[in-house]
Amino acid sequence: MNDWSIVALTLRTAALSTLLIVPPALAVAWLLARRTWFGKSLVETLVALPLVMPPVATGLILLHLLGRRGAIGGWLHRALNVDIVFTWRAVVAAMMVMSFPLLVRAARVAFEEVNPRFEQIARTLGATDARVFATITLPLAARGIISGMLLAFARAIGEFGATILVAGSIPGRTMTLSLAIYNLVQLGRDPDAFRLLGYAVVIAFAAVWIAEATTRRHR
Amino acid sequence: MNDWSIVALTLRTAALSTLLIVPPALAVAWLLARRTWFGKSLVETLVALPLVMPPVATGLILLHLLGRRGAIGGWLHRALNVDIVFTWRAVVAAMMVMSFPLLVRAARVAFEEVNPRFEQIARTLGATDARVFATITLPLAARGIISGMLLAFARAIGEFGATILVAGSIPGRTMTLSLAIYNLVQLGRDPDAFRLLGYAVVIAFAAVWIAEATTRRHR
Amino acid sequence: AAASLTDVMQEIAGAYEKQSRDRIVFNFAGSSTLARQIEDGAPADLFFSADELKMDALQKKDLIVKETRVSFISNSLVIVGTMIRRPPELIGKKIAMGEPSTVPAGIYARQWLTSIGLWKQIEPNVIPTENVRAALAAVRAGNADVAIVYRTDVEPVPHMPRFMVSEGPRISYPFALMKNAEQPDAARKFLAFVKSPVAMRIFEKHRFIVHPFKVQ
Amino acid sequence: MSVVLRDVVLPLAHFTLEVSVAMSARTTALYGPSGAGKTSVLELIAGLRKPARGSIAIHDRDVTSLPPRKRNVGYVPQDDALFPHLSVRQNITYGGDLDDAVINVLDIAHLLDRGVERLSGGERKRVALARALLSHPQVLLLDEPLAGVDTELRARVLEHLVRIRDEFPIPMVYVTHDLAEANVICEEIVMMEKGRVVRE
Amino acid sequence: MSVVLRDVVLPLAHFTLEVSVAMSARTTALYGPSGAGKTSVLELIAGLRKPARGSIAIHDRDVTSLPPRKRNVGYVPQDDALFPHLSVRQNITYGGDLDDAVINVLDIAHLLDRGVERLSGGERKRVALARALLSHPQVLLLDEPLAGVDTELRARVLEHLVRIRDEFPIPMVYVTHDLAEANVICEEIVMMEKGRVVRE
Ligand SMILES: Nc1ncnc2c1ncn2[C@@H]1O[C@H](COP(=O)(O)OP(=O)(O)OP(=O)(O)O)[C@@H](O)[C@H]1O
Ligand SMILES: Nc1ncnc2c1ncn2[C@@H]1O[C@H](COP(=O)(O)OP(=O)(O)OP(=O)(O)O)[C@@H](O)[C@H]1O
Ligand SMILES: [Mg+2]
Ligand SMILES: [Mg+2]
Repeated sequence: MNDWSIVALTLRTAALSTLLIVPPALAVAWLLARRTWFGKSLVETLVALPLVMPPVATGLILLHLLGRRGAIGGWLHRALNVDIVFTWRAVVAAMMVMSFPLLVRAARVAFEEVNPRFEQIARTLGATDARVFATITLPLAARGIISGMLLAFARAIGEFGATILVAGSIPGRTMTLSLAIYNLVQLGRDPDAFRLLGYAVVIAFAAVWIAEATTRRHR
Repeated sequence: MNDWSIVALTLRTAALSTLLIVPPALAVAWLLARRTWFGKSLVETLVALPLVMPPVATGLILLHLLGRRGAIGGWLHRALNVDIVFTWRAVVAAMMVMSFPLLVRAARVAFEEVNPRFEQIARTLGATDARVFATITLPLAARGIISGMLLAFARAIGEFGATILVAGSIPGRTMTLSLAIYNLVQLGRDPDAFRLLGYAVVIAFAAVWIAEATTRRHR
Repeated sequence: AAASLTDVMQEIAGAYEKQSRDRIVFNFAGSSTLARQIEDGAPADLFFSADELKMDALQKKDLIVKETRVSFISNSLVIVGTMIRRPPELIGKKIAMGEPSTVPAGIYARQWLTSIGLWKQIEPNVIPTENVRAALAAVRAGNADVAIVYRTDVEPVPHMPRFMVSEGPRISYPFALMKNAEQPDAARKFLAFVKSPVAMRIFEKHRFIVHPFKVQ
Repeated sequence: MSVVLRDVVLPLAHFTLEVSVAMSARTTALYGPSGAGKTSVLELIAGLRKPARGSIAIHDRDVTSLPPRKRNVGYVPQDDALFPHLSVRQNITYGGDLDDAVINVLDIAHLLDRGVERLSGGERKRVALARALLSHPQVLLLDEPLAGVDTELRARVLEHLVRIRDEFPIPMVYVTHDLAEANVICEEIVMMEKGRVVRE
Repeated sequence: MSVVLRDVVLPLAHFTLEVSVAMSARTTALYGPSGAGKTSVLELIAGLRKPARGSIAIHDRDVTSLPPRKRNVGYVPQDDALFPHLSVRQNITYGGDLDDAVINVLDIAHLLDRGVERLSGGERKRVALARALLSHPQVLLLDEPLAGVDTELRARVLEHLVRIRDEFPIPMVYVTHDLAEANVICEEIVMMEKGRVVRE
């Protein structure tokens, strides 16, 4: 278990989790921004819960759901013979749940700030709702959405509390940077912990830089 | 230590931390949104760090800084005879650090989305920079900023990892909802944990609802 | 395995993998987290706990193979920070320790202090932390006078004064095979290796107290 | 009957718009003082506002409950509403393909690869006009399309609109403040005031 | 000499604006085809764009390096740029106090408590005009202020502008496409084309 494999695992899982939450988060954000419906505040609270709850609680709930005896995990085990808990899939799942609220909020505000006038005009030009969304709403909200993705990605990298419960801290398989740093701190090996922290900082810097470059292009 | 005192402590510290980060977060966000300067990406990365680092690491760094022998804590202890670590002040400090990045990001995007045209026209009408900011930029960015404050508040409520390090888990003094829930979970007292979780959910719902009502008025 | 066993278990596994084709996969976390995971059906073959109570709980739920349960590694508490010669000197000092109802180190410390009749007097000054490391960090930051931690947690040549708790509770590490182990045979082999003299030396190197007479 | 509004009612800030009008000519000018409700009428036809009551028909098809995209209108709004994130070329081809004739008449060939935030006021108007024309509409709704366009160009664009009018059976509803302009291009003038049609 | 631009240079998309002009009359019309650079000249005077070279003086004071807020101009932009989050009243009092005379002439008394998103095109223009007039400017910069304002109102507003011109020593720079309008109000006409002054 060398440094590089930890960094690679962390990058892979954080990137995957960020990409996986984009479609549902955008859908929820759009519904929150552009539609009024019964129970809207409830759904919003529900989405914000992983932020409000201590990570252990989120982790426990996930463990119940995704474990072999849980509702989702049990089904996956029986039907597809896929295990979640204690695999990298659990890492991704924990990251997804914890960063979901950040992306939803960011995307929601971004959608709200898009002037509906442009969407209307696009419709008079014959565009379907899907085309309006893809060519007008989404690009105009891009800055906020990318910023939200950056937040989500950063949060995924830093995710610890829920991950250690559902994914464990298995070197080479589920031990991300955060978990490894925690372990090193526990053992009193601070210099090693700081070395790994350095990698996290470098990743954060790269992510900030990429987000910056992407939004600049979008202006 | 009854439920109510835990809820009150949590609400007080989370609200205070959210209010305290507003001025510096808005200042940083504005500088990031409206100025180009050397080292901008660096500052942005720095701001995002509490998100990327595992909470233990943030907590340890805070403990170093705020402890009686730390740079900030030492000065406060000598000059004002104020202790931070293991008091409610440490709870607030941990919450502030952990939610700061969320508010900065949200406010930054909000400022960027304000059309500079309106600020220009306000200037031709004789408004000083301060007045332009207060009467044009800020209100036009209000929706995004309030949304960011909601995120920050929710994150403060859920904050656990850094808090337990710098503030300890002292019943009646620093034990917030998150810390109490963690404790109950560790003890295997799940029904009690779920009761406290219920309070957290209610608080989240109220916060979402207030944010909603405030932004509606701002349209 | 318990997080406090990370280094030592990895070294033992390294030694084992040199002589066997089996690969050892660890999951390191707090003992109560691990117990939770096992209760929720997480796949595990062996459990190296830092807490007898957690193992008792699993045994009561019939999740472990009773005959395989062994405890031959133990630890003891030390008080570090300011110089303490006799336990009553703790009164009035700010004491950082693991949370006394959930963290094993804290539970042991509380048991010990209760047994010598000091607990009531010092309880108001206790600063509960999430783990041993945080207690140590609190002392270093100057916000606690002393910390009660495991002897394995402090370097052998510290600049800190220390008081060894000799009459404290028995702090032992129970190991056992899980009932629903997926590879019970390989797991038994590794458990046997952990009980071998080679492993003993590694435990000792990491400052654990070994009771070889308990290994049959 | 190209565009018919029957007993259309729409509450506005100070009065309620109540309009019944049949625009049968190929080109109809909508004329009236500021705040009379001209833009509101266009947006009702385009489907961007929903009437409280009444029905709207385009080419004898009842469109009252059709979404804007199925109404086949080419709408040039008063605030040009160019898509801010698209280039001029992407803006005008949003609803249909490029057509050199339109580009030339509107004199926007040199602007095609520009971002729309770097256009002058008159240039924006012409781009908005091109965008509506290229979407092959069945009815053109022009809300002061030549405000801010200089006299010389205005004459040329008007000429082109007349040609469109004569070559294609696209009826036009043309909002203007300029009676002279209305007379050049329109066969019929509808005058509005405070939400009512006062003269046809 | 009210407004003087000396060797002012500003690179634009297709050409470089190069202007030297002294606007000495109380009212100067800036006239020229779309894209000539008229708006750019106003924004240079207002300080919203910085010239690459040259100097700008208002009332014999060099303002080239002054920020917009110290230039004391009343600018009515082509896109009215009303503050979207403020009511009409808050918009027009942003730079100075209410003045009934201005409100009456522009016929906006009934709009005062409205949000600006619920105004018609012509109403917006008038509000923008009121906002600039109420800020007590030393020079008025009007970018097609009457585009989209109906004929009747236009006559009244023009009349009012003439009165302002006669009563106060506020010089005006008036961008327009309408030569007739220019002749009513302006004593001097500056013609621009492709970034140059072609005739004064
Ligand atoms: N969204 C709205 N809600 C309520 N009232 C509105 C709204 N938009 C405009 N109005 C009001 O409705 C009336 C008609 O507006 P409309 O935009 O149709 O006028 P118009 O004839 O196009 O005027 P102009 O020539 O100035 O553009 C005006 O008095 C205006 O203030
Ligand atoms: N931000 C900009 N950067 C570069 N070029 C610009 C920018 N804004 C406008 N232009 C170009 O500069 C030229 C002059 O623009 P300006 O807005 O001054 O014209 P105008 O005379 O006001 O025209 P109109 O009567 O159409 O409003 C135009 O060709 C325009 O495309
Ligand atoms: Mg209108
Ligand atoms: Mg212009």
